[in-house]
Amino acid sequence: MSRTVVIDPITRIEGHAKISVYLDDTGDVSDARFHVVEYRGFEKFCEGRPFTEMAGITARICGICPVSHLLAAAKTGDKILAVKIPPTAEKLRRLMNLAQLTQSHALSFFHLSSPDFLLGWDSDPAKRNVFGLIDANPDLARAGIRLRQFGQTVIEKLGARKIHAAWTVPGGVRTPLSEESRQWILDRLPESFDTVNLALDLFKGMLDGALKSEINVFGEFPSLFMGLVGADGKWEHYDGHLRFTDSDGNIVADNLSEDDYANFLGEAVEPWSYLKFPYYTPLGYPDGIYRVGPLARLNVCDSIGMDAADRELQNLRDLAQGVPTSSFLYHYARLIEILTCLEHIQALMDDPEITSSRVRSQAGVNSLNAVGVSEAPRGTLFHHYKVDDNGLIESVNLIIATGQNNLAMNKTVTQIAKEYIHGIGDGQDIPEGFLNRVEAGIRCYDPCLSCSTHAAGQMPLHIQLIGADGNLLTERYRD
Amino acid sequence: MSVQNQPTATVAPEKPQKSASDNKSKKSDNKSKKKESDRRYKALDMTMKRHHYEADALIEVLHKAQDTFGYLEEDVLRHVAKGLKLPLSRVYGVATFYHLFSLKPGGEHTCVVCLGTACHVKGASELLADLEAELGIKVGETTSDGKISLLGARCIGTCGLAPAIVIDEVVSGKQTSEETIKQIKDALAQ
Amino acid sequence: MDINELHAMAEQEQLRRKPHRIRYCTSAGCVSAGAIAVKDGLKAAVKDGKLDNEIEISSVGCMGLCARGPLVKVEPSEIFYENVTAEQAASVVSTCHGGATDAKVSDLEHPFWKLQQPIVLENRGRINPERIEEYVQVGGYQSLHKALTDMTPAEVVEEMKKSGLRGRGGGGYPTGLKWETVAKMPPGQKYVICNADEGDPGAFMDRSILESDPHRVLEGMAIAGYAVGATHGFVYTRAEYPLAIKHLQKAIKQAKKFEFLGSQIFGSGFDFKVDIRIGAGAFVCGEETALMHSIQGARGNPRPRPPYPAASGLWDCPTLINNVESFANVAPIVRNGGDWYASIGTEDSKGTKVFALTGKITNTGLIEVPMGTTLRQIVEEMGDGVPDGGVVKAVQTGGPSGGCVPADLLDTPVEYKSLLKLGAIMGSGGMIVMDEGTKMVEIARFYMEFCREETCGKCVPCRTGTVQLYELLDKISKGQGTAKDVEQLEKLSYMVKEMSLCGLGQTAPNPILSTLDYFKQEYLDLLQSPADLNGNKIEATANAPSA
Amino acid sequence: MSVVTLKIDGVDVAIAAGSSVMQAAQEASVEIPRLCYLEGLSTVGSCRLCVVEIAGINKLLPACTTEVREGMDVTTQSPKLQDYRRMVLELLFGEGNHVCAICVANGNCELQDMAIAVGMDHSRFPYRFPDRKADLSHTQFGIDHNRCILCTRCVRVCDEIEGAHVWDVSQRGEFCHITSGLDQPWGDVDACTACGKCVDACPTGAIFRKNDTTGEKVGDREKLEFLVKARENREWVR
Repeated sequence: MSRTVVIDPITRIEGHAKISVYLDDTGDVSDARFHVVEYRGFEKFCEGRPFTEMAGITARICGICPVSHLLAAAKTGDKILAVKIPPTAEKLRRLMNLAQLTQSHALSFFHLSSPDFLLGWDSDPAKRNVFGLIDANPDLARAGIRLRQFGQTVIEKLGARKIHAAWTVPGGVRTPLSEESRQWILDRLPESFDTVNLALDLFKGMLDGALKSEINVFGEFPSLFMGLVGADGKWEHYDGHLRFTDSDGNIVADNLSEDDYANFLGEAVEPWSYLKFPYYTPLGYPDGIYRVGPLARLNVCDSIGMDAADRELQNLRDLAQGVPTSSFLYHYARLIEILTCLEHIQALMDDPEITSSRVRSQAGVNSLNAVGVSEAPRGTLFHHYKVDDNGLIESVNLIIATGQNNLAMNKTVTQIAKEYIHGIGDGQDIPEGFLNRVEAGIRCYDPCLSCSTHAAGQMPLHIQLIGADGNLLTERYRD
Repeated sequence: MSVQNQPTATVAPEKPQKSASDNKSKKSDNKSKKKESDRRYKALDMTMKRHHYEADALIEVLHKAQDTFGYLEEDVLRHVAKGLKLPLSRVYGVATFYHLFSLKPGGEHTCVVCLGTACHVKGASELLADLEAELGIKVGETTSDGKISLLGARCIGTCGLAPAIVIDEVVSGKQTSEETIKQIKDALAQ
Repeated sequence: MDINELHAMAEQEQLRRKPHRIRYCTSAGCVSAGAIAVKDGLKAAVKDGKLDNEIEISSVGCMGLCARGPLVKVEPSEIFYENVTAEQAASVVSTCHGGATDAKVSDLEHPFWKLQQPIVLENRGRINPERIEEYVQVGGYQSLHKALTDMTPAEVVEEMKKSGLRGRGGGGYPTGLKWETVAKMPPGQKYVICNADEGDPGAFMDRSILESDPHRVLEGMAIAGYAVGATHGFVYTRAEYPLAIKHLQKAIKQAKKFEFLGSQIFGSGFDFKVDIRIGAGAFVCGEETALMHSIQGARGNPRPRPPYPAASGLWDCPTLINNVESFANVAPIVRNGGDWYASIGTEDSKGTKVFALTGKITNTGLIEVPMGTTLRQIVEEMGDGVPDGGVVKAVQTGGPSGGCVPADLLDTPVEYKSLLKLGAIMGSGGMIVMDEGTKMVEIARFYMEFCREETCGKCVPCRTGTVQLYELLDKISKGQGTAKDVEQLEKLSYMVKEMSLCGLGQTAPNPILSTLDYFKQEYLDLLQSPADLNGNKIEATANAPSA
Repeated sequence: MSVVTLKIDGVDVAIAAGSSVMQAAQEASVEIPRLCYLEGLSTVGSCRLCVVEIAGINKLLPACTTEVREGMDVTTQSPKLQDYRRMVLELLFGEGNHVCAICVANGNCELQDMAIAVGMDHSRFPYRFPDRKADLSHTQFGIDHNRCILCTRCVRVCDEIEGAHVWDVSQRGEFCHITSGLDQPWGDVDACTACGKCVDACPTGAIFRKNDTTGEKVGDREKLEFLVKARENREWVR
C-alpha cells in the first residue's frame, strides 16, 4: 500500500516548513515535496508606508540575515532618490554584507549542519546539534561560535546593533566607521582566518572520505545557476550584473540588470506551498530551474579575485571535475565564501578611505519605480518598489533567495528520499536517520523560510506518512 | 437631522451651476466672477456682515452656509475662512466637529430615525435595520441616485411617540417598519 | 414700560378674550399624533357655526400627557380631552354651548395629574406661547419688575440662596451660590447663559418649556442678569428643536418690543439683551465649558475646571450658566420668596422637578412633582406602570450619565442624595422605564455607543476608553465574553470615570457600573462559559434578581 | 509677586502664585508623567497622565492646569495613579499603530518613555488597527497619523509660537485627527512656513523630517522653551 511520509516541520532551518514523502504500493518513494506553510503579509502591509522605512520593515522579515534586506532596501532607496552614494558609504555597506555572509555561513556550517557530518547522520537526535558538537569537539565548536560572533560584531560596530541595525539608508549609511572599530576588526581577522582554514581542511578531508557518497545523492542534478558578478566577471555580493550559467559552465545570459528581472524571472505558484517557485522564463516552468546562493555565486563567476579563496575555488572545481552541480557542495562553497569575505574585509580595512565621514547623499524622490538587488547568504535578493510622488509605497515585490531554490529543494528531497527509503511496509517506521538525511537535503540550501514566505511561526518538527489513497498513516512530532 | 437640508428645493434648480464650481478648474478669475454672480455667496456675505465678520460667529455662518448651499463644499469653507479671517484648518475642524454640518451633498429627501433611549427601548434599532435593508444603504448614507438620505438622530424629543421618524421635516410616531417604508415610498413618489 | 402699563397690558388681554377658548396642544408629540388636523377641525366648526365672536381656537404648549395626544382643553370649563380626532372636533366645539362629545375626557383626579405640583409648568395649557400678552396676563414679567424696582441684586441672590434651588441640568450645584459667586466677581463685562442643549436621549423637559413658555425663561435670565451684574445673555439651544427656536425667537422679539429686554428695563438703570445660539449636533456641548467654546464659534471641546465659568467663562468674563428649568424657576421664587420654594420638597432637595417619563410605561409624558416623590409613585401611580400588564424591571434616570435603579428600589424618593447613593443621578430629568424584556447589558451597550459617538475626542480616557468599553460590552452581549472581560470592563469603567476631563467621560461609565451593581448576573449569564479563571462556576453575590 | 508654599510628594516648595502644580513639581525636582504638556505652550489637560492626588479634594486633577494653592499637599505617585496612567498608555498604544521597531522616533519618543516610566510592557486592551495614512507631501517634513496621539502640541506650537495655524483637529471622538489646512496635503497648505517647530514639538514619531529613518528623529524639545523665553526676555543665547 502506498503512503506518504511527512516531515513537519523541518529542524535546524530558519522558519517553518514540512516535507511529505509519498510512498507507492511497494513502500518505495514515488515523490517528495517540500512545503512552506507559513504566511506573512509583508508585501501587503508595506503599502502606504514611506519608502525610507522599507529597510526597517523588511529587515524584520528575518533575524538571521536582516542585513541582506537592509542592503536591498537601501539600494532600492538610492534609485528612488536617483543618487550616487558616497564611495565610503558603498565600502561600508560592502563591509556589512561581508560580515553578514561570514556570520550567516558560520551559523549554517558550525551550528546547523556540522553536527550531521561530525556526529553522524544516525547519531542520537537529542545530541545532534551544536551542544553535542561542543561536547564532542569543543575547540572547533568554540572557534565556530567565535567566527560567527566576529561577523556579528562587525555588524554591530557599524550599525550599533547585532540584528536589525537600521544603518543602511537610502543615499548611503548613517554613521561612519570609527578608527577604533577598524582596529578591532584588524585584530580579530587572523583568528577568523585560522578558523575557516581549520574548517576547510576538516571538511575537505570528509568529502574525500565519510561524506563522499552524499555528493552524489544530495541534490546532484543539472540546473542553471544565477548570481551577481562584477564588471570583470569576478565574484560579487553587492553590485554588478546578473549572470546565468549552466551545468557545463556555459554562460546562458550575462549583463542582465535587476531592473529587468521581470523579463527573465517568472514566479509560479503551487497550491501546496506558500513559497513561490521562481524560474528562468526563457526555459519555462519547471525547466527553468536555477539555483542561487554560495555554490551558484562560485559557479557564475570567472574567479574570486582573492588569492586564498581562488585556490579553494580551484580545488572545488577540481573535486567536481568541472562545474560542481551537487547541492551538498553548498557547504563547501559556504566555507570558501567565508574565506573570500575575510580577504575582502582585510582589503577594506587597509583602504584609507574606509573611515571617511562622508557617507550619506541627500535628495528627494526622483524616481517612482526602482529595483534593488543584493547577494544574501542564501542567494540573490530583489526588492522592487513603486512609490507615489511623495515617496509612499504603492506596491512591493520581494524575490527572496530561498524561494529561487524552491524547485531545486523539491528535487533534492525527492532524490534523497528515493535513495534512502525503500520497501517501507504498513505500520513500519522509517528510521530517523533516513528522515534526517531528507531534512539535511534542505539544509544544504540553508533556507530562510521566514524570508521567503515573509512568514511568522515556530519551528517544531512534524512528520506524516500518507498512503497512496491519501490517508494519513502515522505522524511524528518534534517540539 | 430634521432641520438641516431644508433648502433642498431652492438648491435643486441651481445644481448645474454648483457642479461647475465643483470642477477643480483652478482658474481663479473665472471662479471669482462666478462667485460674484452667485447670489448664494451674497446671502452668505450678508450673514457675515451682520455678525461684523467676527470669528466667533463661525458656527452661525456655517449654519447659514449649510442652509444656503445644502452642504459645506470646499469653496464655501474657503470663502467663510476668508470672510471671518480664520485659518482654514480651524474652519475645517469646526465644520467636521458638529454632526449637523455636512461636507457632502445630501439626498433630495431625508429620513431621520430617532435613536434616543425611549425609541431604542421600543425597537428603533430594528426599524433602522429594516430601512437600511430596504434602501440598501447604511445610516448616514445617501442612495446612489441621490434621492434619499438615511440619518440617525440622537433624540428628537418626542419620546412619547417612540419610535419616531422624521421624513422631510414631518415627524411621525409609533412607527412600524412597514409604515415607515410606505411613507418613504410616498415621499419618493412626490 | 412701568408697572401700570404692565397691569394695563394684562387687563387688556383679559378684555380681549372671548367667552370660550379651546386650546389645542402644538408640541411635537401632539402634532405628530394629528393635532393640526384637529385644529383645522375646530376652526372649521367655529366658522361653520358662526361662533367667531364667542369661541377662540388657540394653541398652547405641551400639556404633559403626550401618550394620549392630541390633547384639547376647553376653557373656562377646564375640561381636558384626550386622543381627540378631527372628526370629534365639531362635537368638542359644541360643548361650549352644552353640546355633547364622544371625545374622551381626561380624568383630572388620576394620580398623573393629582401628584403633580406645577411651578415650572404652571402655565401649562394656559397660554399661547407665541403671544406675550397671554404670558403677561398670567402675571408674567411681574417678578422682573419686582426684582428691578423693589430689590437690590444682593437681595435677589439672597432669595435664590434661601430657595435651596439646585441646578436642574444634572449637576445639582446650588443655584444661589453660583449666582453669588458671579455677583461677587469684580464689575465689568459678565454674561448669563441659558443651557438649552438638552441632549440626553429620552429627555424633553427643556424643549417643552421653551416651546410652551419661552417668556418665563427670558424673565428668569433677565432677573439673573440683574442679580449678577450681567447685561448680555445667550440661550444655547439644540438645532434639533426648531419649534423651540422659533418660539424663543418670537418671544425675544416681543420682549424687546415691550421693553422687557433692552435698555433701562422698567425705567431702572438695568440693560439686558438676549441672543440665541444654535448648536449643530454635539451632545458634549451640554457641558458648560464646551458650550461656551461653541458659542465662541469653536469646536465643542471642554476644558479643565477650575477656573469655573463663574470666574472665567465666555470670552474669559465671569459667566453665569444655568439650564432652562433652573431659569424657569426664578420668576416664581422671586414672586413668592425663597422660603416658599424651600417649603416644597425635602430637606436635601427643595422644590419640584420636571421629568420626561418615557419607555415601557403607559402614561408617557411630562410631569412636575415635588422632590421626595418616590419612583414607585411616579412609575406605578402616575405612569400606570408597564403597558399590557408588564412588569417594571428598572428605571433609568440621568440618560447616558445616569444609572439604572432596579425595581426593588423603587421606593427611593426623588432626591439628589438618595439617587446618587444608588449609583444613579437626578440628571436633567429623563426617566426611562424598562420592563422585564429589557436586556440590561444591551442597555449599557446602547449608552456606551452613544458616549463613544458623542465624546469630543479631546482627552484620552474618554476618547479611546469609551471605544474599548463599547467593544467589551459588545463582545459580552454577543456571548463571546469571558470573566476576565467583565473584570476589565469594571476596571476600565472606574478609570474612565476618574480620569476623564469633563462630565461626559466622568459619567459615561455610570450605566455600566449601575447595571453591574444590580444586574451582574445578566452579564455573567452571557459569558462564553459561566466559569471564572479558576474554573469555578460564577454567580453574582449582591442584588442579583432571580432572572 | 506673592509666593505660595506647598508640598509635593512631601517636598516643600515655594513658588509664585499663579504657577501650576506641574511647575511646582519641576521646582521640587519631582517628575510627573505627561504627554500633552510642553513648556512654552498653553495647557490643555488632555492626556491625563499628569493627574495627581491633592489632599482634601476627592477628584484627580491634572498637574498642568491646576493652579498651586497655599498649603496644598500633592501626591504625584500612588498605586492608583500608576495603575490609571498605565491604562491611559495602554489605550493610546491600542488606539494608533505604534510600531516602535520601524519608527523614526524609536529611542527618542515620549510615548515610549512614558510607557517605560509606568511599567507598561503590553496592552491588555485589543489593538484597534485603525486605517490611517501618512502624508509626505511637504518638501521637508512628513506626518504619519498612525503614530499620532492627538496631544495637539503641533496645533498649539503652530498657532501660538509660529502664528501660522496650519494644524487643527478635525472630526470628533475616535475619528479625531490632526488636519492641515482644509484637510489638504500638508505640502499644499500655503500657511506653512516650514519652520519645523511642530517636528520638535511632536512627542512621538508622528511628525518628522523626511529623510529621517528608524530612530533618527532626535527632537530638540527644549528649543521651543528657549525660543519662547528668547522672545519674552530677549535672551538669544541658550
